Amino acid sequence: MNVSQNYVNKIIEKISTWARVNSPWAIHFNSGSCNGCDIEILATLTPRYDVERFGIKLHGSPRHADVLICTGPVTRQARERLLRTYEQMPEPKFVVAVGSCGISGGVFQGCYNIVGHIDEVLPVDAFIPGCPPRPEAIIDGIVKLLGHIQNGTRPEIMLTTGVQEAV
Amino acid sequence: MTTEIHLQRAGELLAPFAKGTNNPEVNRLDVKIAASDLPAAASALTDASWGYLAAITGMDHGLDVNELEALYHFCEGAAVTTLRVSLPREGCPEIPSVSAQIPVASFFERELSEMLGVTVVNTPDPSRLFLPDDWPVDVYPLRQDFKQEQAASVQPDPTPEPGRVGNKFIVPIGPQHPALKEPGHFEFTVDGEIITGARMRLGYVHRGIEKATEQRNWIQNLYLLERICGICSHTHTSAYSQGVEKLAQVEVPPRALAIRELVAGLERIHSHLLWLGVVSHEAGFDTLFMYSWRDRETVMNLLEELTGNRVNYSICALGGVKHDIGTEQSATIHKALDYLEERIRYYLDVVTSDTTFLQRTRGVGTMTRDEAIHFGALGPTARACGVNRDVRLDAPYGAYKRFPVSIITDERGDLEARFVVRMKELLVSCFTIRTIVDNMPTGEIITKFPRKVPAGETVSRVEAPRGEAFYYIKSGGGESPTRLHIRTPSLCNWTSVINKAVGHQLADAPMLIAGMDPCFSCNDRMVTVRRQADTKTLSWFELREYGIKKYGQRK
Amino acid sequence: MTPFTALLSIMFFPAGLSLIFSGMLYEWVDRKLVARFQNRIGPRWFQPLADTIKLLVKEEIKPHGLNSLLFYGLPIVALTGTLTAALYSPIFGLSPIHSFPGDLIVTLYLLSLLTMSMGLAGWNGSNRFSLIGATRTLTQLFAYEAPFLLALLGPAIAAGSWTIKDVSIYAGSHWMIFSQPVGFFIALIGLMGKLELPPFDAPEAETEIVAGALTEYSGRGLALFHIGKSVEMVVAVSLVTAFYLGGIGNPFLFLLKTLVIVLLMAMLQAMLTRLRIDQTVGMWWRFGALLALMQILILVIIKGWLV
Amino acid sequence: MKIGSMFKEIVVSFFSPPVTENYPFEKPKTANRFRGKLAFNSSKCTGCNLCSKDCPANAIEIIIIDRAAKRFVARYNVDRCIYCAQCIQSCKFKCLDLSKDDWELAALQKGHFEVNYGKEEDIVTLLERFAQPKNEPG
Repeated sequence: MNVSQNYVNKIIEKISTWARVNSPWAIHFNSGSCNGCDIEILATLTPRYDVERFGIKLHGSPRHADVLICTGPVTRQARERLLRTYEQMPEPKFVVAVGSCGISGGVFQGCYNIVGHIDEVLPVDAFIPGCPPRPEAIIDGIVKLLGHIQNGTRPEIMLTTGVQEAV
Repeated sequence: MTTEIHLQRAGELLAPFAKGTNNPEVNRLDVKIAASDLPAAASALTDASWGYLAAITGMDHGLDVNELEALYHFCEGAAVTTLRVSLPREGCPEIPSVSAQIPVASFFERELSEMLGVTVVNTPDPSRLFLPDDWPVDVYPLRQDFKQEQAASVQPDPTPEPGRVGNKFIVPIGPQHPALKEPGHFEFTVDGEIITGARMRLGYVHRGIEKATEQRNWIQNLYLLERICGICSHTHTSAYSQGVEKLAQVEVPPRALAIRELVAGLERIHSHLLWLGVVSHEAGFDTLFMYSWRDRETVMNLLEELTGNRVNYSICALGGVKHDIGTEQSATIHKALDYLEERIRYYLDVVTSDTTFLQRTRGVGTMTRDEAIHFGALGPTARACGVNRDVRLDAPYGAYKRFPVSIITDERGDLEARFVVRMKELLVSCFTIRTIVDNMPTGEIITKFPRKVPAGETVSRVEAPRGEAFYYIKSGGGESPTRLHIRTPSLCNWTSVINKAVGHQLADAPMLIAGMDPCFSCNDRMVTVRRQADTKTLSWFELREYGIKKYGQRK
Repeated sequence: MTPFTALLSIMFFPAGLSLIFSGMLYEWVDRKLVARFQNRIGPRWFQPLADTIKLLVKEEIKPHGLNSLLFYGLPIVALTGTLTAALYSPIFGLSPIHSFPGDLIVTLYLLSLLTMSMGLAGWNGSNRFSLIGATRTLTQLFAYEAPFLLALLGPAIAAGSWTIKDVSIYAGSHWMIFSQPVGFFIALIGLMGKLELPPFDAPEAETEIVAGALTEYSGRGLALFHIGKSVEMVVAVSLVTAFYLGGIGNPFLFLLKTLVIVLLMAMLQAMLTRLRIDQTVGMWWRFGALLALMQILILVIIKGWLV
Repeated sequence: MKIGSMFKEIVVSFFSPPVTENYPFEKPKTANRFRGKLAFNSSKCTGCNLCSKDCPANAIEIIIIDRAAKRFVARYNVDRCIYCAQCIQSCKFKCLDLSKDDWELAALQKGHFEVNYGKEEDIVTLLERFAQPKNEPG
């Protein structure tokens, strides 16, 4: 019985990974960035770069999003909100840190009000250095992340069985 | 009304309170006054409608001198009058509030009190402006004896979950919100759809740049200040380098000044087109957002061609400019400007004739000229209400004397007028860039700049796309500044937006906020989630650990 | 209609799966056209399919403080409402599977069941954005429902019967768009109000109230609402086409006519700014309802005169 | 007051080809002043470290293995660098340059961002030095 059972699982696995790779809905969180990277992220939606051809759509609510695009050297005030936004996102979620100050604090290293870099607060999947990275570099980062999900090098998240019954 | 007459008139107005006056620079007048008669001096200036309060700079002169100093800068045209109030450093220094006469001062006072520990007596809102909630109470970052370890995070009093106050409803528009491309916090108390009260909290983008400038040398500060705001980065570098060059008495070649003005014009085009797109996205007119950002790419290509980067161009260097803009680039500039001018005229027509768009902008957030002056609005937001204040004309700096700019004002004062003012400003910028490129002064583009800047202090004012950016730079003669105070234009426009939001629909709130083109803002909106993994129930704290732990060991 | 073929037609052909896939097709055409109007490439053909599957396999978080029966039940009610409405409407240009006298009113009621369940879904939670989204959804429902119903009543009166099948057969011979142009115009605008497309998308204004009533939904609930919306688009568009653009006939021509309507809607979407909720309601009651009533009046007079 | 003032514009753009660049499949041409990843030429270097003194994000550090034999290794972290080209301006010997085509720097682990420029054997000696107990300041 389990032979056919995990055969069916394999097909479901294939289809769900295909769907995840082809429709990564994104949400953007600015945790203290100078908004140079944010305008480049917004620029990727506009006609010249148009990421909708990859299925990437910017969503307002973390509930609808799979990819958290985060910019800025997490300031102490934004740290709590960044964590909350991350927690609100449903399972298989990914984080992309855009911009040098998101990855290493960039030019703000040593300022008193910043935590430093995003992967100290959240587990980050893709890093896109640049100050700010070009829109094409951001698309290149997301394409690498999608390739990473496609061949599933990242151990599949233990999708909690059944529906989450919150207390 | 030249600067001398302004300064002389200010001297007369402040004569009864003055403890000592001096003129550090040709256009500046310093007046030492006692703390007690500060409100009287401030109202003397405002009643005679002498200029506006540009900024309040707090300074700590150090343990040995045991003196704090608060500088109230008033600007009228090119003249800058500074009221200097010195306070004891120990005990708890007090200063009376001036926000009764000048509403915008309440922001500056909040910054002064949380950064330097000066308690401002009867200020309307003593709560924190920039520092995070978990900042210990009696630690003041801009004092000279501030150590980073003192600022360990303290458990903040739990922020009340904004919900229902009486029968009113609080709608938080939060740090993560599609309307704000930056983290900003607004709490609108809503009665049905009508806004009855508004409160805001900044601080999510506060990185502590003013303190960081004191640990970096003059050259490194250039790049730190450029990243205060990604859209008007050139404003900050040109204001900073202009001030430092004034301190070091270095003569910048005219060609470099002309190139700086040219790049400032290009930055204004890119910033206003970006703003046009963001506001129309918030109004729900996505096509205009897509078109304006598509045409903005022409300016971005031009900026990349001339300076080497689309955003944060770093073309300003101390003593001049890094890249030369010569005749071979002028052809590409002219071609790009032809296309841009035609598109800007088209947007000016769309913004003033599309019925559904006008229903969202005409008559929304209308502000009269006196309200704008009273609330201290700056830049295009103020010029849309008829206030003709523009630093490029009042106090022409750099090459603006040689290539002047004409001022655009509008009488209506509503959101539509702000669109019209910004679009016409772009046409003026295009014209100025063409004149600069056509008769670009000759000469080299950079001069030698000493690594140590002689002691002194100066004020540098520049017209950013959003309004006047005010810099106060003080050098102790070393390799890095002793005090650098920056007042960005958006800080002044908040008061007018918050007071104007009352009475409007909730749907207009994002439009009003974006209407003044905020440079930084934020809030929290999340509902707490307790998730039950298979068997055990996770508490809130465990949930966070569970999340990080599960993904943590993946790497 | 043996029970087996009835089951087959419900599960696969005219209703059920083929309907959901055609809903995805219409949604893709709509997004692609809007993108092309904005001078960009737009999504690939399988985008709605990928979105729906991804949402189905995503984890669904139920926030604290909600009535869980409503939270899980409402998306199912919404989808079943629209699917049953599809049974009585002329999808793919074929005559409706079932019809009984007066099924026009029932279909329109079933179609607005989705909007009502979305309003209730938004109401059932402590999230402020979904509460405001819910109030806006319901206020807009009362605004466009009357004119849209009157606009569809016009052809029904002209055809002299309340069942969709007879009206579509009658419409097959005379094109109502020429005899009642005002009715067609109001039906088109009402369609956009019902589907909450941009000029009327105040209930889910992304930049004001994040995602309106659906802010708290993720995973399966969101997928069901998503499919419900696209199926509602198919049903409503085929209704309007059957009534105004020459009724049912060969499916290919019918598909072309529905795509013309989707093109018109996409053009309006790309051209207009989102109206505030009070402006939409004001516009609907002042212009929409009056024009539709006038149209009905003229029709009744002519009908009375002719007969 | 026109109902659809952008009507002509959207119809024109409906029939004209979209302006979208086909990015991941064709790489765009960047301006020749564009500032991408750093390139270091150790032969001209004298180890004066003026570049790392002026770098606003301390992203570059010149490690001197043997000053006389001109054996230098530049340790450059891509994630800290803000691509401002101040190091190029401060360097009197023109041994640093920002490449104009190398800007696709995204990576999935942070390890990729630590780059050592210099001759092969210098880097080897450098890594050995690090292998010993960490005496040198980080």
